[in-house]
Amino acid sequence: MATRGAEQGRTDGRSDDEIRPIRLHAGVLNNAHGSAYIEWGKNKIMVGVYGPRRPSRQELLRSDRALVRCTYNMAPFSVSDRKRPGRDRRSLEISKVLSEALTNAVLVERFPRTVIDVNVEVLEADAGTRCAALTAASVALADAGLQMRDLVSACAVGVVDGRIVLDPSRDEDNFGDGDMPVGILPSSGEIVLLQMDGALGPDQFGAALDLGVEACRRIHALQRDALLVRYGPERASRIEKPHFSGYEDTDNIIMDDEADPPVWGEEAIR
Amino acid sequence: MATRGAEQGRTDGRSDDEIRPIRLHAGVLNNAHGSAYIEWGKNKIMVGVYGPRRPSRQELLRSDRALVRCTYNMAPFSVSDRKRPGRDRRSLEISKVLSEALTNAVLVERFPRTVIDVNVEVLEADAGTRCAALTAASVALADAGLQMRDLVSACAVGVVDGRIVLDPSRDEDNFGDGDMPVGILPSSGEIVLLQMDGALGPDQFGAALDLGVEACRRIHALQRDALLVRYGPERASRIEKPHFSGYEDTDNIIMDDEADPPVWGEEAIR
Amino acid sequence: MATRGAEQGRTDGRSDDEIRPIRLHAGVLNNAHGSAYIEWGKNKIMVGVYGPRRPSRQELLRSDRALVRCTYNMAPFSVSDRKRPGRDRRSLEISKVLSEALTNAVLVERFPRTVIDVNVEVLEADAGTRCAALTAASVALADAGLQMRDLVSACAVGVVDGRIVLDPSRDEDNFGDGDMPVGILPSSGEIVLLQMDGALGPDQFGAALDLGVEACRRIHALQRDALLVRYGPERASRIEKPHFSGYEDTDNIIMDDEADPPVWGEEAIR
Amino acid sequence: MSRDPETIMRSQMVRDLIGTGRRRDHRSLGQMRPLVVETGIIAQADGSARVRLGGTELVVGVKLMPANPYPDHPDEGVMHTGIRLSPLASPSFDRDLDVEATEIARVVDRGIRHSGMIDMKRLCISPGERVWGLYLDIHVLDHDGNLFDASTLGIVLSLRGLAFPNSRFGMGEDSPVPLGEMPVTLTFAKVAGELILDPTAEEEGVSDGRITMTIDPRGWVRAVQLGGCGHFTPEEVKRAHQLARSSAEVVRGSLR
Amino acid sequence: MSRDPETIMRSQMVRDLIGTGRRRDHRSLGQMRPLVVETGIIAQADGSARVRLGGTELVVGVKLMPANPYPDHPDEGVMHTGIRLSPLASPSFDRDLDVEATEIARVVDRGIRHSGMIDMKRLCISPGERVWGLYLDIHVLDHDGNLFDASTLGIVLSLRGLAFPNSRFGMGEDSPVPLGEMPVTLTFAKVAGELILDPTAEEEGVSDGRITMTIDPRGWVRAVQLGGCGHFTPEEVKRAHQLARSSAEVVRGSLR
Amino acid sequence: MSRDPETIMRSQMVRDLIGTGRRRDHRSLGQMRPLVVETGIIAQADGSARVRLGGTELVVGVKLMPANPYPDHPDEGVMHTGIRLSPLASPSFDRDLDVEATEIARVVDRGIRHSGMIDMKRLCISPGERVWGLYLDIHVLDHDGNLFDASTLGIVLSLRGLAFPNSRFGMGEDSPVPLGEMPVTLTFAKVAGELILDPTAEEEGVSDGRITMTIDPRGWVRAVQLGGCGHFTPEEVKRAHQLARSSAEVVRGSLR
Repeated sequence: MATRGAEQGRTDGRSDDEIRPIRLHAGVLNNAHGSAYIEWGKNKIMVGVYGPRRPSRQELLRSDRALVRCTYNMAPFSVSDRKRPGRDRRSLEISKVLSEALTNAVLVERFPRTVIDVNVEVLEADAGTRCAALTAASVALADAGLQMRDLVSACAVGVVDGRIVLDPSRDEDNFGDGDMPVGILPSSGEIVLLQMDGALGPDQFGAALDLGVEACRRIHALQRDALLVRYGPERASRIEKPHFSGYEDTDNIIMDDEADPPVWGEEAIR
Repeated sequence: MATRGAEQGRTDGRSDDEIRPIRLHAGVLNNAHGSAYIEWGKNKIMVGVYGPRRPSRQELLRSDRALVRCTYNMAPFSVSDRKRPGRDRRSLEISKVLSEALTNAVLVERFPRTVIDVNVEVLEADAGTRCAALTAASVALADAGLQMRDLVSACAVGVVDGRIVLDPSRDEDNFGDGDMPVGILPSSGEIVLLQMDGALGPDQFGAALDLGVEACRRIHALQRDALLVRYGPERASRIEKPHFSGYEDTDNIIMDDEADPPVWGEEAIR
Repeated sequence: MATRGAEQGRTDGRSDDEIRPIRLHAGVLNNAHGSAYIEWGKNKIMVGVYGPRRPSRQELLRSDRALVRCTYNMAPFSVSDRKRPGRDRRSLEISKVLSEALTNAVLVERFPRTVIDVNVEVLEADAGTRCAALTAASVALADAGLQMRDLVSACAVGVVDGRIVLDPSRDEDNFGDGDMPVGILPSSGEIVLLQMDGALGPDQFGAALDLGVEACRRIHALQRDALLVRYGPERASRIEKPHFSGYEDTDNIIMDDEADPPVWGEEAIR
Repeated sequence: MSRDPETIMRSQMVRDLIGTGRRRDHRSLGQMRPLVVETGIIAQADGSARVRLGGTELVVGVKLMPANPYPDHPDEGVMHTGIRLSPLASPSFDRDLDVEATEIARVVDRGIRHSGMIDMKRLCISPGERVWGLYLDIHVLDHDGNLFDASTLGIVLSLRGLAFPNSRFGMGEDSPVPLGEMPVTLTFAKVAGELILDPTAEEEGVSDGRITMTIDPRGWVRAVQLGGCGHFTPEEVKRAHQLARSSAEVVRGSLR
Repeated sequence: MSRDPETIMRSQMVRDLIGTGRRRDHRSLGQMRPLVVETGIIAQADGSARVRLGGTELVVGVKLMPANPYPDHPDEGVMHTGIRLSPLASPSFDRDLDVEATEIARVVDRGIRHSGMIDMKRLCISPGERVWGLYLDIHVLDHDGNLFDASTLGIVLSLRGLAFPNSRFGMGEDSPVPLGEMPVTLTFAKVAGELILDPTAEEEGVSDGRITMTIDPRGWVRAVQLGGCGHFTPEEVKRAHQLARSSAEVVRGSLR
Repeated sequence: MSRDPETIMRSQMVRDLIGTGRRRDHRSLGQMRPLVVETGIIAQADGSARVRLGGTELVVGVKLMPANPYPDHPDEGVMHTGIRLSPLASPSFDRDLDVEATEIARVVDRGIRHSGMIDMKRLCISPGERVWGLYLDIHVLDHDGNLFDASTLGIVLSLRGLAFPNSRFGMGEDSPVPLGEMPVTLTFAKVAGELILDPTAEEEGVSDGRITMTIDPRGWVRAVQLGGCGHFTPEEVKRAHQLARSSAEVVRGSLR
């Protein structure tokens, strides 16, 4: 893949096939059976998995497999204008395509008559949330100890000024000519998430697809690393709560438990 | 019944006891267990019946009979100003009175603990939709092969400039002095749908009722014809999809399967 | 408790520790298993109790006790601007705290796997509705014959111009500095309803609490009286329907059954 | 929704009794239950009434507030009729009642609206810009049948003496709302082939249908609604019409 | 959601047949079903069409009404695509279908929107103040698979000859809405390793995924959606793309 | 909602331990859990904070946007507090939580509102026409009890350094929002007759009630809420008040 790079003007100086910085952590929540936190560019997304378990509404169940039920939700403060809480048509659709993509990754036939809930909370959105969510969600499923066929790795491809670029930023997404999120099962190379809108020329489509698939393989390496940190030879002995990145240069951690925890109220009360 | 007719000014030139043109077809949908399509004036209404069947919400069931559950719905484009999708108070009430009227026609005690769904979709509305819907619905129930006590035949009576007229049009309904939909079981002559608003003088009420009942008998003949076309000696061997009437003189059928069906993509693909 | 009284300006001339006039009647509805009607100042509130009974949604049930489910609802005409019908956040919260307070009063462990519905209808609101509702609700529960640990008696304390006053009126509530509803189990003196917003100085809090608890004991006497009227030696032999107070001096009862009931339509019809 | 033997037996008894011209509460078939009415009970409403019709009890509150007119009726006020079938009013109200409530509110609304008791054009403040919104809210407290008739009565009595609350909205002094004559709603149930006036909840439960008519002072029919899976011969409908007219006269006379 | 033996056997039969290049309705794998189209059927809509694609039948109605622009696009019209999966269209529509309906409406909407068939700036009446709202409503009457392709066809045909209804809103004479070339949507199901065009409901039920592509007249891809727990190799996706391009040409030619 | 023997035994153990003055996490009864706070984490919010209080974790985001004032308070800004009990935060959040969420949001809102930390009149842009809307949204990520205290902390820390985003709305330069002193919320559970500060979810589960107090810097009580089917003697309430006052001072000191 030839890269044309910053001189031709990606707004954030990346080369055309460069992915934004990604931080990915597995096992970050106490209560969820499995969890992952991802920062991808300025996206900040938390995923928590519960299941397999019995839902309250029995009619949802499948006798031959588990139902993977993903709920994608954006925090009201995650976007420029405050988003009204509650589900909307966009999050309904994203929830559906994420549920379907993840169903391919889990050995759902091992857990008939159950539901596996994958809760995605977008705390900050900066283009590419569905790919970031899918990437984190399959790590969270693995963290939950579910038997899986594979992970799902995802990355979007965009069209900006007629050029195919990887992982478009918010500006590129808003003013670009197209956006194509791609998600694959890395071991088989099969595509399980594919959406697109905009305009892709007859010759561009295949090239864009190939670029997306290749990027997914890079994402897969990050997922493996995150799971290795948690489950590898030097595995984390407990839930790690990674710090969130602040958006200014100053240190955003104003009180930490690395320091001696202040024992508030102790003497005052006893 | 004396008719005073067009010279006294029904807007569409009908005589006072004249019903608008009606087309009624039974068995017009593939999936529904029974179906009917009616064009009554400019009303275009499709009815599909499913049942008897078990609903998902068991608490609705009656141990001694089937529940006839009619859902009356108007398409957003069926009226002059776009109607917001979803149920409103008017359609709730119409659904209720249609359900009750049809319960009289079906041998509901033969199907305890089941539900019979009668779905009414108004594609275009032009006054008198509930009578048209009820007329088509009982044909759809018969088309579903349900054991029935009788059909339900319906027609509205209106008051315009103090005169009692049959089957008021949209203009007559909007600017008239009253509207009284009447629905009967034709064999017993019993009334199972009766609503009215406006103003009917003490002497007019009985006359209007008699006119409505008489009109219902005319409607009944059309229902019988529609069922004969479908189930009579020369019965239609398969679902017939009647053409919809266009609203302009030009032919509105721009592609038909009477012609050789174009086999698209065939050679291109294989 | 020192009272400073009207010369210091309660808008309705009460002394600081004076409660508004209260009328409380038990057994006022025919259908409800237990009921009470309270007029407290201009508040007019009806409470009806059903249960213990099985709800349609089984998942709500507790295996070890009854669920006390209070529903607080305001009539659209109960407040100055018409209130849109339906539940809102305020009524949800009040329903919750009333449910919790009443759970303490009923011997809920005697009725496992059931629900006790306490329906509160505020017909006119004039500050202090939750205390009035709670006071009436425990009388309605007793009227339903439910085994109870105790009643719940409630009264609010307010802060007006820095003074602690009992049972603030609507004006005092709107323009005052604080409002603290208090509800107790009179026999044990334990507090089961306590909310507060506004500003209470470090020394005022305890004094306000004491005043509230003392007022609750006065309310308790009224509750006992209401139950005695209904169940005492001269017990009412049937449901009594007390008249509602009108808001003008004129007699608001325009037709009464004390008089010979007019037998309408009788001769006209038969 | 299954029916135990006791319920079935009692239903049969009610039907048999009516077949002989009698009712469990000793009324004759065409007799209404005792009525108690109180008005002016809600200070924050512009009009209010409490109606007790036998064991049925409801409160009506009326509010007037400035509102926007409908584009197709720029010079007319807007009117909304709502009803709350409060769960305290009946053990059977422990479920979704949207459909039942909607039917009652709409039938009562049509009777009031078409009777001409209120001239909607008199509710216009400034054509195309501002009109009065008239909100009629019915609150059912005890349900023992025939909510239609009690609701219309409650609304009509709440409207009596209604004034435009101009002062509350900084629009000058309050002024009376001109009212036409009152409509009366009469409901009959068909039981054992008989028409019975003002049915109780028990009678409604065993009936073969219900017919409701709203009659104006000139004896004109203003609204009709057949319900409850009812089937009536044309003669029965006409008879109900005659009975409704004469009963309406009596009710109207009693309340004057 | 449990599956009886008969259903399982029939599913296997459908799969086996397709594995040998045949389909139960005797189509070849790349063949669309017969199409019947009627337009101008709803007088009160500004555009309308009825599409029958084999056993799938739907009606589309289009309305134009003045609306407020979005603050971030003050000089563009607004467009809304809705779909009703009417319960009469399938026994499986007896439940909450929000998610399914939303996906179809959004995918179809994206294809129309990005194809440039409608220049949203031409729907502007007065920048920042008033624009045309274009409402595309799909009403499904019989569901036998592939609602995506039938919906796009229905919308495109409803838009043909669309005029701004200026006269209805007192804004002068009606004038034609300028339209670009029509997009075509093509859906493939993957069954037994084969891509089949225009799947029936039965074929969708046994498929290992679905891929939908909207193609503009220049052959550009305007929208893609993979669904139905689908898994496709990149080669399969590219093959679908090629098949979609050529099929779109044929469809476009047939309808001209 | 049935309880298995193990749960019952564990509940008894927690209670017994507290009866002897100890807690399962080795805290003393009046000790809060370790606190970790990060701020400025959401670039698109005007203020934000992440609070971890032991095993409880939440994020707060604050937005300022122009809004319409309420008619009865034309010269005051509007404030809305919302909370999402995300299903990822607890296995028990797999159901309708409207009531729980509403109570927390309203109690926290009252504490902030009545503490005077924000002078709503300073949020007025143009009296009667335009004011600032202040949206406080709490997003719970891990639930291990005491959401009240963590929520107030998260809001207060998000508000620190808040500026009117005038530039974003074309209203000149950004300017700081004047803030009063911060309130602190303290929650006690009653277990085995003891008041314990900052209860965990497990402790809340075995408690005989909960009392929450918001205290301002002068030591004044600004909001109180008793909950969880609680029953407290007046002496217990007063003792909670004293403990809350002294604990609030310590918390306030730690965060300065």
